[in-house]
Amino acid sequence: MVRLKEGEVRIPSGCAIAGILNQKGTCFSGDRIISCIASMRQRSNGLGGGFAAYGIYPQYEKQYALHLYYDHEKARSESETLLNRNFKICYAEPIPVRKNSRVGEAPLAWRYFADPREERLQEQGMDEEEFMVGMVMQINSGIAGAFIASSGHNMGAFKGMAYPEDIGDYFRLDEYRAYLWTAHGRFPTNTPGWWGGAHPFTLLDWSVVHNGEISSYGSNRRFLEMFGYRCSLQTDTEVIAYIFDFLMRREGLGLDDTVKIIAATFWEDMGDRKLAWLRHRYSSLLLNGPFSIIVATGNGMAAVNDRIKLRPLVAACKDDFLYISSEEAAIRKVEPVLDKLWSPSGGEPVIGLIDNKVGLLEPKLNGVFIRSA
Amino acid sequence: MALTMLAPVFKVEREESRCIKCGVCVQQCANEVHHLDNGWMWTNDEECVACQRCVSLCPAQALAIKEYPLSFRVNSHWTPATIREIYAQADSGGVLLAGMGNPRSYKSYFDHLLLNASQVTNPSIDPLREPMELNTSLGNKTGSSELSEKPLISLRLPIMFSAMSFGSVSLNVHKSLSRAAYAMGTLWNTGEGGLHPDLFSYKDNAVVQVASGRFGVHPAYLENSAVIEIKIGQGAKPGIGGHLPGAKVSEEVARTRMIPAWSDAISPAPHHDIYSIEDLAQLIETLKVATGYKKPIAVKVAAVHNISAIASGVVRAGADILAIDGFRGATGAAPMRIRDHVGIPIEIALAQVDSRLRDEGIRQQVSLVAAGGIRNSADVVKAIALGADAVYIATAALIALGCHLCQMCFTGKCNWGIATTRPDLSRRLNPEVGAKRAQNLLQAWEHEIKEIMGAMGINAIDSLRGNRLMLRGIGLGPEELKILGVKAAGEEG
Amino acid sequence: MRYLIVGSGIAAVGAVEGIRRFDRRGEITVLDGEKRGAYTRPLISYYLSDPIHYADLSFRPDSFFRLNQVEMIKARGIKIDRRARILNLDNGMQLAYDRLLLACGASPAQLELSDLNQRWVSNFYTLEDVERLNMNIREGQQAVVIGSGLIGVKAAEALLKRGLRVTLVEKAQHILPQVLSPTAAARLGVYLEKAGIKIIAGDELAAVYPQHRIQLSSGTVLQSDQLIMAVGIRPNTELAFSAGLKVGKGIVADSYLRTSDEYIFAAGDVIETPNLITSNREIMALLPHAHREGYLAGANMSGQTLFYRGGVAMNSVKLQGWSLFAAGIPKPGASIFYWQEDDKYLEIHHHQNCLQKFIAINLPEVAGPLLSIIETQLPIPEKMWQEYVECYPTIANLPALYWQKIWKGEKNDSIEC
Amino acid sequence: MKITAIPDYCLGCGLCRIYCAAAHDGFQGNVLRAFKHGSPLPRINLINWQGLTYFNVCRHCQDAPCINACISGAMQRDENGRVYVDNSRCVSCYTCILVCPFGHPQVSRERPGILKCDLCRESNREPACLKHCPNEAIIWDEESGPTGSAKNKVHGE
Repeated sequence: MVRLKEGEVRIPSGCAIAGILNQKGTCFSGDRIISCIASMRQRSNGLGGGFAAYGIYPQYEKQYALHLYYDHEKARSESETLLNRNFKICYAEPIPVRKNSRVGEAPLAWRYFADPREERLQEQGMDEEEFMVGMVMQINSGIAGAFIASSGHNMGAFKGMAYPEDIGDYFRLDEYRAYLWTAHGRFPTNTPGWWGGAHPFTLLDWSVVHNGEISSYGSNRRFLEMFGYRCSLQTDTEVIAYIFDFLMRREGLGLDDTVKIIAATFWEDMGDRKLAWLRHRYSSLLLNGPFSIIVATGNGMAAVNDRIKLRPLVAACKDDFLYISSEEAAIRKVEPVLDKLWSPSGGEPVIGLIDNKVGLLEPKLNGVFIRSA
Repeated sequence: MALTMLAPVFKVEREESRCIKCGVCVQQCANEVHHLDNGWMWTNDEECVACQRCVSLCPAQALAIKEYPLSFRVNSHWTPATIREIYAQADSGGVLLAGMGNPRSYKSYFDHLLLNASQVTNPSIDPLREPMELNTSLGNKTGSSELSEKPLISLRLPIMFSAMSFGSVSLNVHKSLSRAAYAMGTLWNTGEGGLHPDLFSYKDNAVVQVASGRFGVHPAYLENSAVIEIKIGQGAKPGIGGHLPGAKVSEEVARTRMIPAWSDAISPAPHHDIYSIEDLAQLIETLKVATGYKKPIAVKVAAVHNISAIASGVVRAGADILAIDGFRGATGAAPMRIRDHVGIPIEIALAQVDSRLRDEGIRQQVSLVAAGGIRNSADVVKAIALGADAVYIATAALIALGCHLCQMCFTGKCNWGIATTRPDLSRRLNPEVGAKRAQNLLQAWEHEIKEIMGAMGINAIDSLRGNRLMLRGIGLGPEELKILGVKAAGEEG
Repeated sequence: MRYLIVGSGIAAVGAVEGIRRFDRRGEITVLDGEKRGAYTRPLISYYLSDPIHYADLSFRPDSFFRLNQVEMIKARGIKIDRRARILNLDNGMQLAYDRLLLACGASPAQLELSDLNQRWVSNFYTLEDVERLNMNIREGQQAVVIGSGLIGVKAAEALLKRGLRVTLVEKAQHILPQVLSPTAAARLGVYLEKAGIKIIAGDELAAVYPQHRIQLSSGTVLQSDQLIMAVGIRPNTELAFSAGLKVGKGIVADSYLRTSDEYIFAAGDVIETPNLITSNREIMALLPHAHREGYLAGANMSGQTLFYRGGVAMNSVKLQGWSLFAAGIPKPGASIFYWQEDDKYLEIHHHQNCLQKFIAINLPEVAGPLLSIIETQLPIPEKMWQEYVECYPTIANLPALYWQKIWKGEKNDSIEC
Repeated sequence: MKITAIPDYCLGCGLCRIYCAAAHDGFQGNVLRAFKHGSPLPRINLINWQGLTYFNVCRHCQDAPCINACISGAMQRDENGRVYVDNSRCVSCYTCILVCPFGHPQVSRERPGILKCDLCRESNREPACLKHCPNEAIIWDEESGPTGSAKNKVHGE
């Protein structure tokens, strides 16, 4: 049987998602998120699991932390040549793993802490981030057998083809401490034999875990392609990550506006001229179909449902912690007693920010639909 | 004149045992096919165009129209139609005229595209329970904020009535379509025949055309509109001008067009102030200045071989809306050879143009309107998935009003009161009825589109636009699939 | 408000409708002097021709007076006390009224001849007349009808139908002198003679002898088993006259149908009706007028001020299968247009831009519009009538000015009917 | 209660007359049966005037002269305001024909009595003319409420 890779075919999937944030920025071990996502085992089928962790590399805070997967050594040498040409690599190592019998054939996983070479930036006339996006696109679609799992600062994505708790064990996440964790358990309807396809999807500091299927994928993708994004993975989640990057970084929109684009207000409820304008202008970025997503970046996370809430999403607070999950039970598993628990409406975002930390998650909110603690 | 060799094309069959000699057929046939002489009914089959008016109105169901049983020896190269055309030209020495759209059996790409639906992994949506948005906005969407927003037109559904000039069609057609457009929150199009003052009240739903003849163009015309459309060409006759015979230029038509009554109204083939793309840019800018940058400017072109390059040029010339009319687009009158042999299908042109504009990164500057042979809501959905923002319908709208596609619009003797300005005939289209029927058609299509979208799990038409993953080709070759940008049926992804 | 109506004929019915249109509560009392209750007089000839078929002679359903809350009293009025506003009845009762309507109708006119008081001589005016005739006539008898007004010709027709041999005697030079022109009468005369009615015009009854013999002025002596007197009518003005109200040929009522007493109104055959065309006041004993007068009088009694312009003479009668329609009065100096085809005939009198009179035989469809043109005195150029009779005079071909009035009127609703 | 036709949209096709004729006299709307086995008469006249066709039909007048002039009480108004003729009472005096300013009532060809529009009250359905007008030119006239009698305006008031 020919095992198709993610990207060679589009795979619909159901999923579990979870996120835990300490709003004071205090770091905590990955145990909790593993326990949380593991409790939703029935929502996955062992064909994908992953985590994003923010705050895990304080010693390389200024560098881009690149997580790369290689199918083979050739891919590594090709990629490293390219990296060396474009980056000053401060440190590189294989990502430490723990043997786990329930994790199948794993790719080589490496991590690099790197700064883009100034001369390359000048050559290409790009800012750092644009350059980074270009690099990611280049490696992911240009080098066979290589894949960038994450590329942000002080963060990393750990994902693979197994139940999420096994992935967590494999990557020894109990040994990492982060102030923000997101996790994903996947139920794809096919058997993609490739780790790159698992969630979270990341770009720069963005990571996205996603439960759902985006029927508007074709429209979203063709719109993004006009702006240089190449959706090599053919997965909805990739598109969501790019949409956040496009709207918030490139177009400079706030989170509220971004949410109002991907989960737009219905025309019949549209009172606000600005919202209408956003819809007119970015109508192709409406995410249509069932989804619940958690988008994380260095200074917090935001969760949002599709506008008619076709997928589950619950949120809860306890002290400084914000929990988001597909199921209430998963939150109760790690925090039985909660200050507050609620189920956000369709299109109504839950946003958790880290106090006094500047980052891309800049809500510019009027406070009406923010419902985090 | 010597003997004509043209035999009748149709034969009127009257079932004598049913005919009650009421004379309705006699009274209704503008072609004077039926006659009642002293209780004897007879027909002049030569004049019959198979418009079916008599059949529809006969209270005794006594009439049937059949093909005239004239058998030439079978010859698949020299078909009966070919032979007849030669007879006709040998009789008249003239160009063959034809009405409505290309009737030939070219491949219809719409019929080779299949739509997708949701199963299990994502839920289909029930349009009766959940909101289902067909709202569509047309115009340049590159404004940097709501304050710098370029003029946009919002439609309730992505279907508009295409250009048909007053003169080529009756005022009652315009009244019907304008009222239906108003009721359905969409646009209708004046065509190049000017805007009758009675219809100024429908200005918010009117697309007014500026065409090569400049008929009826004056400040109030431009002002009383939602969109101004520069017509470069139309699908039925790319590269050809228009000719409204003097007989159709009634006083009312003349006043509206600002030309002398009963004189021929000739639209030149080109605009004589547009000999190149930069001239178009000037005209676009002129119209924008004239209307205070408050209205989107549309440009309508026929789908020809290098349509994508033309489209790119038109967008860069400042058009906010680009309407592309495929080779099945209809007309009141066109030389038959042009109608049947010039241009390319709208599906191909649309796919090509959408891809090209995206490649060039200028797709956001313009809204694409597909026209020419859209027959039903599935065609609409397919056109939008191929990349259109909206579609224009005209033939379908006329059929809704009663057109039976006899294709004899240019005679001015339309028995259904559509393609005529004769008061006794145009009276046959009661705008109350026409508006209701046209509105019903749009409503029906709206429901169907919602059903289709719901099945796809999509609740806003925005998410269908250019979403070619929702299409699969069937019976198409690799080259055609590539041009259309769709995968073959059975192909995953 | 107490309304008292003397008479129970068409005018009374109209009056009840007129009152009730505006006053749902007032007390209405109707004096019914007929022994048999209210009935419609024009039907008596039909009754005679076919007593079984035409047994029902009522004008409105039996429930009409009850539903309109009308008190019916079988009595005649004999004296009005105008000061006290009291009407004395022949049964000794006294009725007080606030508004009194005199709708006492008319009686047959009598010739100044002796010996009229014979069993075989009868009037043709009331149901009693006809019932008596019904018992006396035998098939094959000879009947002579004196007077060829509408009553006379309908009586002649009915008798013919019953199998009598009928002679119609008319004083004027042709039959139906009030209705037809000599030309039209001649056509009709020929037809009636063919049907079996002998016509003697320009002659009148001079003497009546016993043994069923009569003599005419010309000296002709006729055998007559039944002699029917139909020489016109005379309004029943006695009650009004004795009360001191102004009376001419009939009771004089103003344009609001009010008599010289402000509390007393009059309507129907008993009054002088203004002729719309000539403005002369004349006795116009016509059912449509009686109803209209009654209706307007009733409305005005209830406090309205509806103006009555009057009417024109008009007749419609079906005689032996021919339908005759005529209206208006001939004027000297009028241009007359004729049209005829088979048994159809049309005659139009035009004078001073207006239609004055028309006669239509077997041409029913144009009758209504032509009457309406006369009544409204719609100015129509003579030329149009010329054209009208030159082409086939159908309803569709009527002068455009008429249709213009009709269609324009319809738009602003000024002419409903 | 009356029907009228908008002259601007009346085609003059005459279908109203055909369906009217077939709707009465027991043909129950069956055109073929009516015209093949009978000689039905319509109660509608179409008048051509200045290039337009006018639909001449009973107005069911508020103060109907035909009812008031009927000598036998055959002409009546029903509870819905429809003026109809009870031909069993009609004596064919044709006074109604004479007093109708629109020339509406017609002589019945088949039997004694007259023909007039009764808004298809017998069938208790929508008037056949209105139902079958191919251009919906025939409509209920909503505006003609009880505005009184024009005869009043013509002859009185």
